[in-house]
Amino acid sequence: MVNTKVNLCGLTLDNPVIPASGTFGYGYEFAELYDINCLGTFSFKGTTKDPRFGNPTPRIAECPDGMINAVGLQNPGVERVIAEELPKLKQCFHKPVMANISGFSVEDYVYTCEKLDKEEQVGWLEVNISCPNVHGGGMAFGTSPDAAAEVTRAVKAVTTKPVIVKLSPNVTSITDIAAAVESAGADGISLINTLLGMRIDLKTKRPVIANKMGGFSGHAILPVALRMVYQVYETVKIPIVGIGGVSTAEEVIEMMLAGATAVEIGAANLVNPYVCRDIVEKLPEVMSKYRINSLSEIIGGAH
Amino acid sequence: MVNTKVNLCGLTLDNPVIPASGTFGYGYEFAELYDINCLGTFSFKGTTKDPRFGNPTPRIAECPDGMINAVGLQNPGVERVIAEELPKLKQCFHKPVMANISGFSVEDYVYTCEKLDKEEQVGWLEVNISCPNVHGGGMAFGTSPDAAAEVTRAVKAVTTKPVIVKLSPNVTSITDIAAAVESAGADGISLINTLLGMRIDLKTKRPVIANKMGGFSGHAILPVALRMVYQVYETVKIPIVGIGGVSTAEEVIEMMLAGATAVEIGAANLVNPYVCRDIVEKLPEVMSKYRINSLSEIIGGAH
Amino acid sequence: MKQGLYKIVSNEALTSSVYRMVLEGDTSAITAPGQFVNLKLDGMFLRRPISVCDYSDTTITLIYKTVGMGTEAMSELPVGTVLDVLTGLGNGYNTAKSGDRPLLIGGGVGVPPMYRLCKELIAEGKHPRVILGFNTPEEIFYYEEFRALFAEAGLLAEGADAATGPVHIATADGSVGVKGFVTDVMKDISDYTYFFTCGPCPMFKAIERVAVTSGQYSFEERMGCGFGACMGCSCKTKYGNKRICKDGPVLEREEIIW
Amino acid sequence: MKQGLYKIVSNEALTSSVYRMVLEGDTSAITAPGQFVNLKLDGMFLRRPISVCDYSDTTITLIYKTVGMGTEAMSELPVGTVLDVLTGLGNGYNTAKSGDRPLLIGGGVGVPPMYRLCKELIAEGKHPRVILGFNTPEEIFYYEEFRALFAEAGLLAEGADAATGPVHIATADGSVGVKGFVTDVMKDISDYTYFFTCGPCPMFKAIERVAVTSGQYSFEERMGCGFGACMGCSCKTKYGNKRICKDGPVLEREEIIW
Repeated sequence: MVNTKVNLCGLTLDNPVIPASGTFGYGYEFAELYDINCLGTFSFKGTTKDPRFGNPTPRIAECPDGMINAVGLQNPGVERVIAEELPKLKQCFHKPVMANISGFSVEDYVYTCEKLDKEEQVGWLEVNISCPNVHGGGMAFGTSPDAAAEVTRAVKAVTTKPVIVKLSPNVTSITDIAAAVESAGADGISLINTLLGMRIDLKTKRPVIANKMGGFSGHAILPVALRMVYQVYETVKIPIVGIGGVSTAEEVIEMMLAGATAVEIGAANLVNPYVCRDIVEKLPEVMSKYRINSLSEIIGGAH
Repeated sequence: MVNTKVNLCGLTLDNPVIPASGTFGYGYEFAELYDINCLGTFSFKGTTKDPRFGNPTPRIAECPDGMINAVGLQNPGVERVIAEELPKLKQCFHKPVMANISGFSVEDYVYTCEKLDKEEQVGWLEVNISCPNVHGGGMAFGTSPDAAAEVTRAVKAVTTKPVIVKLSPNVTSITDIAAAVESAGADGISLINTLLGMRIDLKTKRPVIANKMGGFSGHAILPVALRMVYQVYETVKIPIVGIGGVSTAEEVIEMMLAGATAVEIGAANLVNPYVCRDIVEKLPEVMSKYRINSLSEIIGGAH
Repeated sequence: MKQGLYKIVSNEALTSSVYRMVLEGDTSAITAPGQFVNLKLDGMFLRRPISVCDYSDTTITLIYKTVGMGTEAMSELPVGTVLDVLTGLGNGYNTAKSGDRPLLIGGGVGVPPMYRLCKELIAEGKHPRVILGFNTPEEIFYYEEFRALFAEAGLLAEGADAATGPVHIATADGSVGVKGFVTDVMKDISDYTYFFTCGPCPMFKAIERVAVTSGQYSFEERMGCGFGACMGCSCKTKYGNKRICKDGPVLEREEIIW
Repeated sequence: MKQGLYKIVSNEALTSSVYRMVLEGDTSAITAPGQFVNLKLDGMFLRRPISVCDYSDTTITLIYKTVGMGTEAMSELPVGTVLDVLTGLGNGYNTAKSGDRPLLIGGGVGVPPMYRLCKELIAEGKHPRVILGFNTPEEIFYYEEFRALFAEAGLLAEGADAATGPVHIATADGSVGVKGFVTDVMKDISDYTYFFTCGPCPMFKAIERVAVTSGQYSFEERMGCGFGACMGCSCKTKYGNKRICKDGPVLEREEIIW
């Protein structure tokens, strides 16, 4: 009998499989398809202080083995998330959930994190300093070690739950950013957010995406994600949540060997809505094939 | 009758299709397969001052819609390239060729560029400041605007042919680097070199590549390349050679709409050795489909 | 919504760029006309959403136009190919509001969902009329199939043609049916009780200017997932933000912000 | 080298993890035993290099072991599938140096190229002997096929078996043929004039310790292109840097740096 449990910042996950923010809503659409309590946890749709419609459409573009999105943090704002979405979430998911937070200023992050920190079901705060799809914020915090540290410190000062900082891959040195957020008190790091990408329509001769550029995700970005998780694992001592291009149980294990304690699945949910359930079910078989008894023992095993 | 000619730094190319350095040797292996004079030009294997064997094997890993290589600039050194390889190249290719140069110090670049600049068949010097596979040099020059400018200035001081600086995508701001090399006198910019990537073997639980990480290329990286070409086009006035994930005539046009004057084809040559010939043959048909009379008129058309 | 495997039992050209594909498999998730399916195709990352033209207990009929990489690949799939398909996506048309004499307006590749809708309205004992708009006579498809729906119900008068209806055609050059756009036909029909439409955005805007009743529009947008997860296809409405894939693709005239 | 389309005419398991695929198509680019082909498979970026076991004017026989994503996908391809294949890759074995009594040593998945080599050496009037090494009896394949080559040439003595040769087998547990490794058979054969081998690296190193003649080794390496363009599979030799895919896969004993 293999053991799929892992410990993420003090909370035990039944398995390391976590649908990524923005690809799983607040869980209830997927709960119509399968019992989402089979998941380790999930990270719900990115929440901001104020309601946001997001960017104009088209927001989506096809890519080789991937996709670009430029949703732009559409969400009803933290008050309505707490009042309307979390009660619905609680109906279908009975484990601690990961709250994903974005902002446009340090004060935004502080405001939203402080509110969500008080919600009983929230197990972790995933602080997204890496959204490439909003102007005047988001990714800007994730591309400067100082700004990343400042957000981390400010959020830590007003919260009690573990804070996981989600990093942007669009940087020269991912390890500088990782070291900065660790020093500032982060309890964990999740990476990678999307790569900044673009497609152009040959018929209109204009960018496919209304916002011109967007976040490139999907199977294609797996090698970049693995590399960055591997590098960050050698730099920090706090746990890492690996994200980027994972769509199979084998790739979950590959990400853990690179250094991830848990693994988020993003774009793959949009193509196969059952993919996370399928991975959870497949993990024991793949573990046996590669002679792995306990997933927690292979974290960083490739180093 | 459509017109596929473009002007790259003062030299006319019959078409914008250029096999990228490191995927086409010195041309003669491919000349056994088809008449390589159908190409706009090609960029020959990266040349260094001294001979190099490169990295230990395995040097290659499969990725979703792409590959990782960590060859590490294997080449016989500039003296033997000039004495042995260029005479063979001249037998099968009768147009100006692009010389690709790497180095580990500014002096290295200067030495090698000065030698190759004197070779009659060399039409352009493509100065690679972005190789991710060698320690103590290579990419380091491509991740700092000052270092990139310094190499550019030094090379320009000793050469007469157009200098095209090849940039790394593994940076926070590609436009800062591009602006720096333009200010330092570069005649053109080529981008992107490979993304730094990694794969891990589940059987051995170790990195697939002996050098651990390597350069990630292939179809998968197209959206990142398009985005960076688009950004750099808005920043500089010198011509851009677009590189990254291109494998069809449609994608050549997409890259040109993003801002490229010419387009290099890299990893696709390794999968389909005839791909560049196929693209050259297909271009007129695809141009007609999208109502393009002259390729030179669509450069940057998506802006 | 259900995910399942579906076998292509036919896949044939109706015009030079419009194809009809019939899939065999479970159709129990389909609950309304105007819904769509989302097909996984080899070599493409995102699924491709295609509106349902008609369905039976065991088959789904899709009519699609080759407009890009995905639909071009679809058109080349041989009979027997098995596809991974999500079915029963979107809200579809609500026929309860139609009244006795609804108008169905399909433009080009917006024609297919009108077929199932027309079939259901006739089955409900209503008296729909149909306007099909095409750019050129070469692009016309499914005119006879629509007429057959009426004929089977005894609703097709002798001598009825594309000008007199109940299946009207508008072509830009007037070579078939009424010369002009679907709205040129609409203007001559005064007694419709409601309308349903699917087609390109300029047609919608023209309809909006001349329509005299309430109605339902079916919208297209580039989608990520097709089932409400990614917020890729959101739009603002008077009733709040909606996802075209999940809360649409059909919106009511009253809520739409043009 | 030639690029072409090849149809799978058979694809069957020889053991639980070793398969034989026969491709139909142009074989004119193949010039020597020990060369390989490079197959493009759906869903994989890089081609997969597979050594040629045998070929005729119109068919190529490949024997491969399922060791990863590519070979696993290959094993599931149905007959009739058409593959894009580069043929005639690599230098192959040079039989000119073999002398009259060459020794052919194949270990596991290194056995297949020995088959064509054996056939050609017999056709050249030479008297080869073959040693096939396997871990377990369940892994044995092509023993009878090798014996048939000798029998057709009248070179198989009555009562010849896996211990007496000319087709020897070594198994680790001794349940078939000689107990031990290929080198345990080699030690009992003193009069060979040359050797050719293909197999895993530990076997090569063992052969290197006991071999008493010159010989040729065929190497494996992860390849990018398979035709000499990318320098992905370079190795150092006493004669300079070589590309396993183009200057190899066969290297001579004298040049190898262990």
